[in-house]
Amino acid sequence: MSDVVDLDKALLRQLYCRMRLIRRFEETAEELYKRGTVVGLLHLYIGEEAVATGVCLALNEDDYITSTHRGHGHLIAKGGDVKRLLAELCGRVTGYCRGKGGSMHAADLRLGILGANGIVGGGFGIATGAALSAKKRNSGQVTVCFFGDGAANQGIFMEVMNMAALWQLPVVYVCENNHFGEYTRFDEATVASQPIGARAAAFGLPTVQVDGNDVIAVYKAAKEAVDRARAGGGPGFIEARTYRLRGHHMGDVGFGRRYRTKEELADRWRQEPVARFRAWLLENQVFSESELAEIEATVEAEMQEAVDYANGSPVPDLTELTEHVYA
Amino acid sequence: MSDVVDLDKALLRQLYCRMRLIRRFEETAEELYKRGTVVGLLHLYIGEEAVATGVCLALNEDDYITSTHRGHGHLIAKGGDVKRLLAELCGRVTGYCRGKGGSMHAADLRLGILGANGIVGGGFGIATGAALSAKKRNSGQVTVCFFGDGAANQGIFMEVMNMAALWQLPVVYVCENNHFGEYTRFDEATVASQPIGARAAAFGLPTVQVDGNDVIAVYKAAKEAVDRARAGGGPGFIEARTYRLRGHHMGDVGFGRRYRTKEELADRWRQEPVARFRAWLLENQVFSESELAEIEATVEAEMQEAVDYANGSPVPDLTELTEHVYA
Amino acid sequence: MPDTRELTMAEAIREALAEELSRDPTLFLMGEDIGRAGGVFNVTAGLQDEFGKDRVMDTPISEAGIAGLAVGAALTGMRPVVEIMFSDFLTLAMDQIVNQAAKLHYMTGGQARVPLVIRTGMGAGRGAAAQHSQSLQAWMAHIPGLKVVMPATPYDAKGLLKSAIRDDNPVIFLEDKMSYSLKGPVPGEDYTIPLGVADVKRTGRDVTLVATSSMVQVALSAAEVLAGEGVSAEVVDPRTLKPLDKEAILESVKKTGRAIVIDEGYLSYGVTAEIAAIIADEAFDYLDAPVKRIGGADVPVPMAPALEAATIPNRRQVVETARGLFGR
Amino acid sequence: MPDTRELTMAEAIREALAEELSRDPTLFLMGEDIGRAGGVFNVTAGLQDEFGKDRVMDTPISEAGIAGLAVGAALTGMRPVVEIMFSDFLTLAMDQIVNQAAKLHYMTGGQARVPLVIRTGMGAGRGAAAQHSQSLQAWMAHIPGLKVVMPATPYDAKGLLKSAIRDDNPVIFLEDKMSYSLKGPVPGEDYTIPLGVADVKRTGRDVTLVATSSMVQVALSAAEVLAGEGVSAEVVDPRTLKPLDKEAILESVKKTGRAIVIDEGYLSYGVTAEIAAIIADEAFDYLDAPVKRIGGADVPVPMAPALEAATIPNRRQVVETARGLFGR
Ligand SMILES: Cc1ncc(C[n+]2csc(CCOP(=O)(O)OP(=O)(O)O)c2C)c(N)n1
Ligand SMILES: Cc1ncc(C[n+]2csc(CCOP(=O)(O)OP(=O)(O)O)c2C)c(N)n1
Ligand SMILES: [Mg+2]
Ligand SMILES: [Mg+2]
Repeated sequence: MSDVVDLDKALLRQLYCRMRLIRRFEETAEELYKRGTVVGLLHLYIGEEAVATGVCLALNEDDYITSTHRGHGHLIAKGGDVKRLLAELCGRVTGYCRGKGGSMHAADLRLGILGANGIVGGGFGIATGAALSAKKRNSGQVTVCFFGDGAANQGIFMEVMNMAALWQLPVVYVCENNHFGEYTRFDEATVASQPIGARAAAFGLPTVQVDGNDVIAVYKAAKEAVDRARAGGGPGFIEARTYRLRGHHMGDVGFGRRYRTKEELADRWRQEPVARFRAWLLENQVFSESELAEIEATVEAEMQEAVDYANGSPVPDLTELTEHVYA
Repeated sequence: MSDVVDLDKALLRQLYCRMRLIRRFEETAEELYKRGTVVGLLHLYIGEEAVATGVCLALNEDDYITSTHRGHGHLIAKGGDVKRLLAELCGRVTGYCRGKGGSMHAADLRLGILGANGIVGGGFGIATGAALSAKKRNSGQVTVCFFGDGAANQGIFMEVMNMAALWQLPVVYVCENNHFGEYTRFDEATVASQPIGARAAAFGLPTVQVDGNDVIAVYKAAKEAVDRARAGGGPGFIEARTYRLRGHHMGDVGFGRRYRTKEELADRWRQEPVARFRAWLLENQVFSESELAEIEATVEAEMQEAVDYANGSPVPDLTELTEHVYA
Repeated sequence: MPDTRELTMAEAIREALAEELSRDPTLFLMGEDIGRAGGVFNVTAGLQDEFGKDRVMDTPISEAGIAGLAVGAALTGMRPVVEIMFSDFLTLAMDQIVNQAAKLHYMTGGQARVPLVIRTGMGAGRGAAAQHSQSLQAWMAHIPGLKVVMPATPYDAKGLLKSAIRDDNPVIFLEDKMSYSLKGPVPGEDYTIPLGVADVKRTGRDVTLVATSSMVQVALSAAEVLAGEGVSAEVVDPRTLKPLDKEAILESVKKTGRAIVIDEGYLSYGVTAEIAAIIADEAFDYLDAPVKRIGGADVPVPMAPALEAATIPNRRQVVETARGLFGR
Repeated sequence: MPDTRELTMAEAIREALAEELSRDPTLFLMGEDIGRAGGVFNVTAGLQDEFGKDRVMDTPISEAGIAGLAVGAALTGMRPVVEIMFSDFLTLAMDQIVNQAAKLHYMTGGQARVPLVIRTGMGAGRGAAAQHSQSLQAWMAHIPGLKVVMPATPYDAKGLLKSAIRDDNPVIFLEDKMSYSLKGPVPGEDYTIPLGVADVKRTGRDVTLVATSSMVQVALSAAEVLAGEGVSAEVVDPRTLKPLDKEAILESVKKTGRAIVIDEGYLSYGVTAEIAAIIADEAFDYLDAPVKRIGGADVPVPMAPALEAATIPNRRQVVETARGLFGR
């Protein structure tokens, strides 16, 4: 990580706070899943926190994001409410989607969070359409489309980049290359002789590759792309290289022992972004140990509140079944 | 066009013969369409003959091609039978598809012509799958996938290039950039700041742009890509720049006056590939005027035979309706 | 001064689009060749000149992407009307339509709204063969969250399209390609026809012909023939498959005691099955004969004209089926 | 020595795949995570180790491309078996399946053959919400040129999959995700079950329960309850929706005079409609009561467990519907 501190302290605090909140949220969800409180499919974002956080803190509150099946981090980083998110994962009516969507469909339309998505690549069209909408309404809003390395192989990715470039839409495509699509390694499914960004460059998009475990680098890359898009400079592309430290989902036993070694995993843990940023904040004397502890205590309290909220919330009534089919 | 003659005479004769046959086929189909003998949707290849011809003559007889809605040229260039093709366009039972497919589905499986296609981009999957099959069977066959500039915006294009590159399949993607997708100009629908080949290069495919009205240039580019693919060098990409001299289809009145000027069209006629190649053959003393006239007479006779064949053929019996739904 | 002219179906649709474009600044159209060229069936002719390129957008050939962008735009304050040139090409956009557009309102617990219309040309009859002639309404009607509209007349087309546009849900609007030139009276003023209300296109006593889209004309002409034979046929046009006005259908069948359901989609597992099954169940005690179904032939649509014609339900089939119900 | 063991549905499918891979060198499997990982439901576990990476291929996440490649490979001498992980993702490959695979034989006048199997996981019950729980068999069965198979038991799964693989047409093979762990006797030797032949899973006199896939178990358990009430229910499993063995269904209904059709797909415009419409028409004179249908709820499948469960047809519904047919 950079050894100059050129971001202001409030921002740095927020970056750490959100990253930490995401980590703790995921750990909590994992715990509650094992107890049967969290239900459905659960894909954890542990190890990738710097990407969502760095990108979302470069956005305005009314900017849009589209998320993925691994979406808790995006929602939290964009300012979403962990209480309602956790309640959703538990299938409670107080959840973001009244318990009807679950983890893969959590959304907060008022915060511009257009939704997680169960379809790999499901966000491409929506994000680009939101950007088209913002441009038509002249609203100054930028949209960020988060997607995985696996999703980069869905054809619609190319279709929307062509349109985004043709119409110079304010959208930034952020590829979270966490080295896996489910149980398949990145380079077994995706041409790796060229960077994924080459696909975007083929449409004239400015592209950048960034260390996705370095929240400051991510933030800066995102800020540049977002500012350019907002200023009318058209779409951008960022590949954030990170690593998925948990299994693909909770059903992936042994944290992926079918497709990676313990050594690889241990090695990657040494580069994990939350501890790394914490160490950097200390080292560069941005915050003292006690200040960090204080932030962490706030996060803990917020998580505890979320757990209580979810636990205390009722499941949806059966009458909910046929509601919201049509608006 | 090149001013050295470095291809053998038999090949040059065949190139001219096929180009001329395609041109005359299309003119004849146009004529018969106006009389109501050719039915259905009719997309003419006039002006683009050099592409199909140059590419297909670089192929072996058992190599595969996939074609498009504008497919007569590909089928003829690959050695297809104009009698059965014309009969098909007329909806006769002696046609390639027993009259059930029409222009957009003409195929000759025995010649490796896997079919025209009514879906823009419909050939991408099939071509790449044929290449996968050839590789699995270790047959040494190469597949060429013809597609238009408009089709380059269908997402599946990118999906198959990723797989072709990943698995090093013997397939060559040939983009016929004829400057239009229906009534929309190339650069209104397709990012033009980068060549289409950049999309292929993003997957590591060797790419080349060639004058699609120069049959020799096309042949050489195709030969190189096909030979490389056959030798195990993986997929290739060629953009052949040409121009559609007729309307999008027969319903496009005034040869496209809604979207281009008379001047543009007249200018493009001056570069049309058949006359151009004829002039080159004369100029370089490959053939004399009388030799060319002789070739042309053969073509004329072949076309006349095709017209008689189609006219003399019956339409399918009503019992055909329910045949061939299942194999 | 209700100024009612004779318009073609294409003109009626264009008029609805133009009026709604004027009325609602959040509305825009997108599709392949719909702008400068005015669409392959001339339905949107002149609209780009009138409303500009931002309101009437030509797109690349990217059906999935187009539908996807429309979903995103609809989620964020716009009201897109997408044209998918031939309904066969819906297959390329199914994920966007079925997994995203149809489900987002529900999956987000009511937060998201997707006010989106997808207009698409359906049906055989133009010698365009198997990939340009399908009628996939059964698919669309199967999916909760979608509404499905099938206008049979210019009047219905204008009024239903306006309702579809003003609806807050994704609506699939299926236009029969052979009906674009069908003429009929259309009021010049603003009017809407609610989605979910069937229309009795001809009243009768002896047999109910439930017919969709262009099949309404087939049913009407069969009814004419049957009238000459002393059989009084009632023609009921559901107008929308979803919501389906089953009360109107049942009311008619309870009166006549006999029913034939006609739709151009493939017969098997098609639209006629749903309607026939509902009638056979809910009007069970009123039926004097089994409910009959006439659908498109269960074959990929062939190109050769005589074969193609044989795939489309026609008057003769309807008349003969009706005769069969009376044991003739 | 007919060595019949108890296998799970997943094991039976795996055994069919392994045996066919050994038998036919042109056969290969492709799909996302089916190789090293053995598939998300472990169905293909061990097959890549046994047959190698060329025969059992892991693919990128590109459903349209995968299906497209399979069509091309099938056209040129290979016999691909594709896995589309969840049937909801078929939506991404619809053009390839419906416009290409299903129609090529017909469109080319019989020249092209597409011997292709698409295996896909269907059904709700795993809390995976609206985009991972659909049962789109009605769509597939609507398309001429496709065959559609829905095994209900391990025995059927093995025999039907072998027939599907050996068939020269594209076959959609729908595997209920909740049934993968269902156990049943499966012979170790080679056997096939022809496509298009229904199976009477329980004989009875009073009412016919036509049930598909996992609904067969629901019907069987309802039949048990009904037996206790003195109602003898016959359970008919069509096993394939296309071809559909309507004779077997009609034969049963003509005997019992009453029918209930049960399928997990959305009720409206679903599979139950076709089967009910056929019965209501062709067994009209034998029916003592209207044909009833029980389908999946017409809503996107919700995540919350109690709501999700309420979308799936269950024993109680079947029993109550049957009671209703006897006026109880
Ligand atoms: C269209 C589609 N295909 C397949 C899946 C199954 N699936 C869920 S997540 C996943 C891997 C996605 O990989 P990537 O895009 O890299 O995201 P990551 O899980 O690594 O965050 C797959 C194949 C799906 N949900 N949607
Ligand atoms: C999936 C699909 N979308 C739209 C169409 C309608 N259509 C037929 S040809 C065509 C233009 C194709 O352009 P291009 O690929 O450049 O081929 P060209 O006609 O120029 O040879 C379009 C849009 C179609 N047939 N299929
Ligand atoms: Mg990944
Ligand atoms: Mg073109």
